[in-house]
Amino acid sequence: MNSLLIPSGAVSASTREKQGESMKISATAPGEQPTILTLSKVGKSFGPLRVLKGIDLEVQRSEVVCLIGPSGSGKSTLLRSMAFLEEYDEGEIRIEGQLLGWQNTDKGRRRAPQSQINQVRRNIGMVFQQFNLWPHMTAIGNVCEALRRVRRLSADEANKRGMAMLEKVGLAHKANAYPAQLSGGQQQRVAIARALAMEPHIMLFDEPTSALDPELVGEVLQVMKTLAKEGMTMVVVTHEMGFAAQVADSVIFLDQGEVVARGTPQQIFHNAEQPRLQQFLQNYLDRNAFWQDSKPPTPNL
Amino acid sequence: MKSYPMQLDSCFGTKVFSKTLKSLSLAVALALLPLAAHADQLADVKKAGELVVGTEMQFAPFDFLEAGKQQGLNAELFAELGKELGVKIKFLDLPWPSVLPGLEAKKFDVVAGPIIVTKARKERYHFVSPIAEATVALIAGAKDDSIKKPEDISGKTVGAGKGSAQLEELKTFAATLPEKVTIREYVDNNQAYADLAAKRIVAVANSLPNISYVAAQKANLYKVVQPPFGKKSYFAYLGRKDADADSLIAALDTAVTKMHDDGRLAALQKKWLGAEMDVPKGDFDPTW
Amino acid sequence: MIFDPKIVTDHLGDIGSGFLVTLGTWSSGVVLGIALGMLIAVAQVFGNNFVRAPLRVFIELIRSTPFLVQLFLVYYGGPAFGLSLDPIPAGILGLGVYGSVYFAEIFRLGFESVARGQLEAADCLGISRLQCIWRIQVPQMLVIILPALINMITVLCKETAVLSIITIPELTMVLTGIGSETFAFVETLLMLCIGYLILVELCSRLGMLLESRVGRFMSRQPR
Amino acid sequence: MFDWPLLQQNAPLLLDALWVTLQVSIAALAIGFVIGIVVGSLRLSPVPLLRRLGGAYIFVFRGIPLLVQLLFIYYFLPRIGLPNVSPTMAAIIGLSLAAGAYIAEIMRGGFLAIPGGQLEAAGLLGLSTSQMLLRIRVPQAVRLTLPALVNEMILLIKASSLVSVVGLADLTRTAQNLAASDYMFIQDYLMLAGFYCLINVPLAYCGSLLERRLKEQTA
Repeated sequence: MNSLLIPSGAVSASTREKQGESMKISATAPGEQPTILTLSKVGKSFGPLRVLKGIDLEVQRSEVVCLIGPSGSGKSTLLRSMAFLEEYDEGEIRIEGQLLGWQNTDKGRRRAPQSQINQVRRNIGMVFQQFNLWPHMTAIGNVCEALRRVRRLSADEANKRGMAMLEKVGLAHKANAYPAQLSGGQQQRVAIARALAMEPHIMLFDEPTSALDPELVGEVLQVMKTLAKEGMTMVVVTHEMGFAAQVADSVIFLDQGEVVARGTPQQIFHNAEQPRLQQFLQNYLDRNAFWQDSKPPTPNL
Repeated sequence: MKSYPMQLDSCFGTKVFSKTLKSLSLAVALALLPLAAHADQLADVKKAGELVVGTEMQFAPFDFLEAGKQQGLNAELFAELGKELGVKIKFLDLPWPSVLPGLEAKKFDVVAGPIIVTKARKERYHFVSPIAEATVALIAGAKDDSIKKPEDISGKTVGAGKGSAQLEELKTFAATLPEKVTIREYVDNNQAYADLAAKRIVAVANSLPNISYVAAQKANLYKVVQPPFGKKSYFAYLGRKDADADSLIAALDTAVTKMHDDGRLAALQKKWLGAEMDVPKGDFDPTW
Repeated sequence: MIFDPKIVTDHLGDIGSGFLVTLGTWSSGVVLGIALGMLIAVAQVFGNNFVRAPLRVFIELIRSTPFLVQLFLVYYGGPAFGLSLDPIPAGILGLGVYGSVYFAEIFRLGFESVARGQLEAADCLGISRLQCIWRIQVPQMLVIILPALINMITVLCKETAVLSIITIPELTMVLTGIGSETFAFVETLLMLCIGYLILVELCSRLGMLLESRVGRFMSRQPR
Repeated sequence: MFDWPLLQQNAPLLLDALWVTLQVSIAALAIGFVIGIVVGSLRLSPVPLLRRLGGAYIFVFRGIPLLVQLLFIYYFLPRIGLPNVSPTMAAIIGLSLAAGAYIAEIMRGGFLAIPGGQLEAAGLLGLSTSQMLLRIRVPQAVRLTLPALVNEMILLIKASSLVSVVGLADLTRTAQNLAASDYMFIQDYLMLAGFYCLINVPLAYCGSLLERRLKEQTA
């Protein structure tokens, strides 16, 4: 539990920014748009309930954005909309300029053909709260499946790349294990490897550590941190405020389907102005404060 | 699904299997024990005031339903027999393959049917005097000109009732023909007639009274192929062949002979079978 | 009356061929039923309402009427509608169609039992619907539905006894035939019991073997 | 090809026969349910011998075709000195014994779906085994398995089409008899199918309704 609390300015996002600065610049190839993901006025209703109320958001290449907020705030729905797992019904989501999920016709807009959705989605990798590994395939089988069936790589090639991805998340030695034989943390790392294998330009994480036992959270966050350092563009829905504080370039606080606050971790966690955000952070602190009288343990990240 | 899985029974191992076999063979062993009780069946029937008759209601013109009521020769003939014996008659309708086992299991006193008297059957059951001729003939499609005499079925497909004497007769006849006859066995004759109408088979073998009735009812569909190919044979009612049954069969025999003599039998034959029939009185030797 | 083994030995050829006919119609009916059932289930789970509604009606009609009645209508009623089949093809068709609606229900529940998230993951990776059904859903649901599947297959085994009404010389037909020919009702009935128990037992054994094979990934122990 | 006057004449006869079919099916379901609970709990008993016993019961009554079971009960049990029962009784006994085997498997699934903690709690409160079975396990298992039991009823009604071999004039036998005398095979069999649907389609609808409700409650 090394990253639970919000450190008072110790390891800040700015430190990391400096570390990653050179990589980020190199990651943006000349001529590419710096903005990779654009949301404008995105809205979504489930029946009478309006869960997203016109969200605007831009994510730059190599940026790490964390979405925080109380449960039911719409943060997961927003993230799932970015992969078109939810059909948002207002506004637009564009990935590298391409409209996601819909096409505009004379008679208004209608769902784009699946091939077109897949075309836009190629650039997205998604990691789920429940891992969603396919239990009847081994770790390497999970990673290679889409490489073989979608990218049409040969068995050898797929295997080679799959092993490299497992290596990256530190699980090359578990390549032939079935999901049931892996811990939750290991399963989530395989799921990350599976998404990475398709070389996405942007990775979406939907509460990737919420389903894990506390002692397994660290290994997954570690992998995500490494990814961030390497310049991967990431949007993360999380309850791990420590992770958000250390890794995020910007933090967005959602409540009741609206963006209530956005800013650097410093601005959000230390200079919160909005009462709703203050309340949220206070609740979080109360829940996690086991050091009431003594000094908080020092994070060693 | 999850809450009520149709589980595979993992415990059905060989042990249970062999145990089951053991208990089954025990049941068989018990079944083989001779039944001790000796009684006089006629006295029993008279005491009960009721003669229970097993039959099949799909055997026109002997037994069939019309508007839900039993009709045919059997109903009227047994009504007379009941008068002679001074008992009421109760009919029990069963699919034909169940009728003889039912008689052996004492589910009823006699079998109506009637069924053809054969040597093998005479050894097993106690027959009452015959009541009609049963010589086997063919029924074919009314418009089928390729079947004009029995021998025309050579090389074709023909049907008959499963487990019937008529089927045996057909098999014997088919063996004498130059080309192989394919024989389909039907659980009841009516399905054979249906298949004949559907032209899957070219003819059905059954006793003359039965097919004459069918052809008369549905002249646009069926015709009787003359002459009958079978040897002369007779229909009769039957009972169990054990000591206690003797008295009942003897009483029925007397009653049938009486009806024979006073012309009641002939009248019934004329009414239901179209013509009077010359049948042997009392015991006789079947041709096969 | 005595259990006469001669009844069995005298008719060994007939009994054997009856056994084989039962086995043959049964297995063909099962294969046809599973194939049809899979098609129906896929159409039900993934199709639109124009496909689903008539399928629903078909399933209800087949499930609501005895196999005996269906078989009779197909075989004896078929020629009136221009469908004149020989007994064995008609029997296999009838058995397959009857089984298919039950198999379809089993498959439908199987499809529903695979967690939605796994399909979302496949969707995000660009795996097509057909690939998803074949590579991800079918192998997993097989494990879950196997007991129900085996159960239904054994039910079909017993339904083959009804095929005698369309003159197929299967085990029940042969043995009851021998019974009425020789009056050896006890022997033939016992043979029937044993014959079907052997077939059903064979089927459950095969099922257990399969279960231990396809279900390996569910185990927590590494191989 | 349809003969309406004949249809009007036959319909009331089939309706009467439907009643016979329903009577034996309902009686068999009730008796089979009791057998099912007993055998189903035997299958889950901690005593290996009892488990075996339950297993053997299911093996025999599920493995042998109903037709053969009915013949056995009607024709051979009397030979070994067991009472010579009427056709109706033979049909009910045969159907119940077979239904019992299927319901036992359904109930076993239902029993297994009840969380073990509940029984531990009941045990700590001092409930006896039989009290636990009747007051806690059966009511919950029935609720969980109600859709499957409705389904079993449909199967039973269909299976009862075989009871004519013991001399009972059920729906199927009556239709066959009618067809044998009026030669309108297709019409009579279509009517027969229609009468089965009359009962079974609403039953199936109830079943799926119950299934949906159960899914909502447990979800």
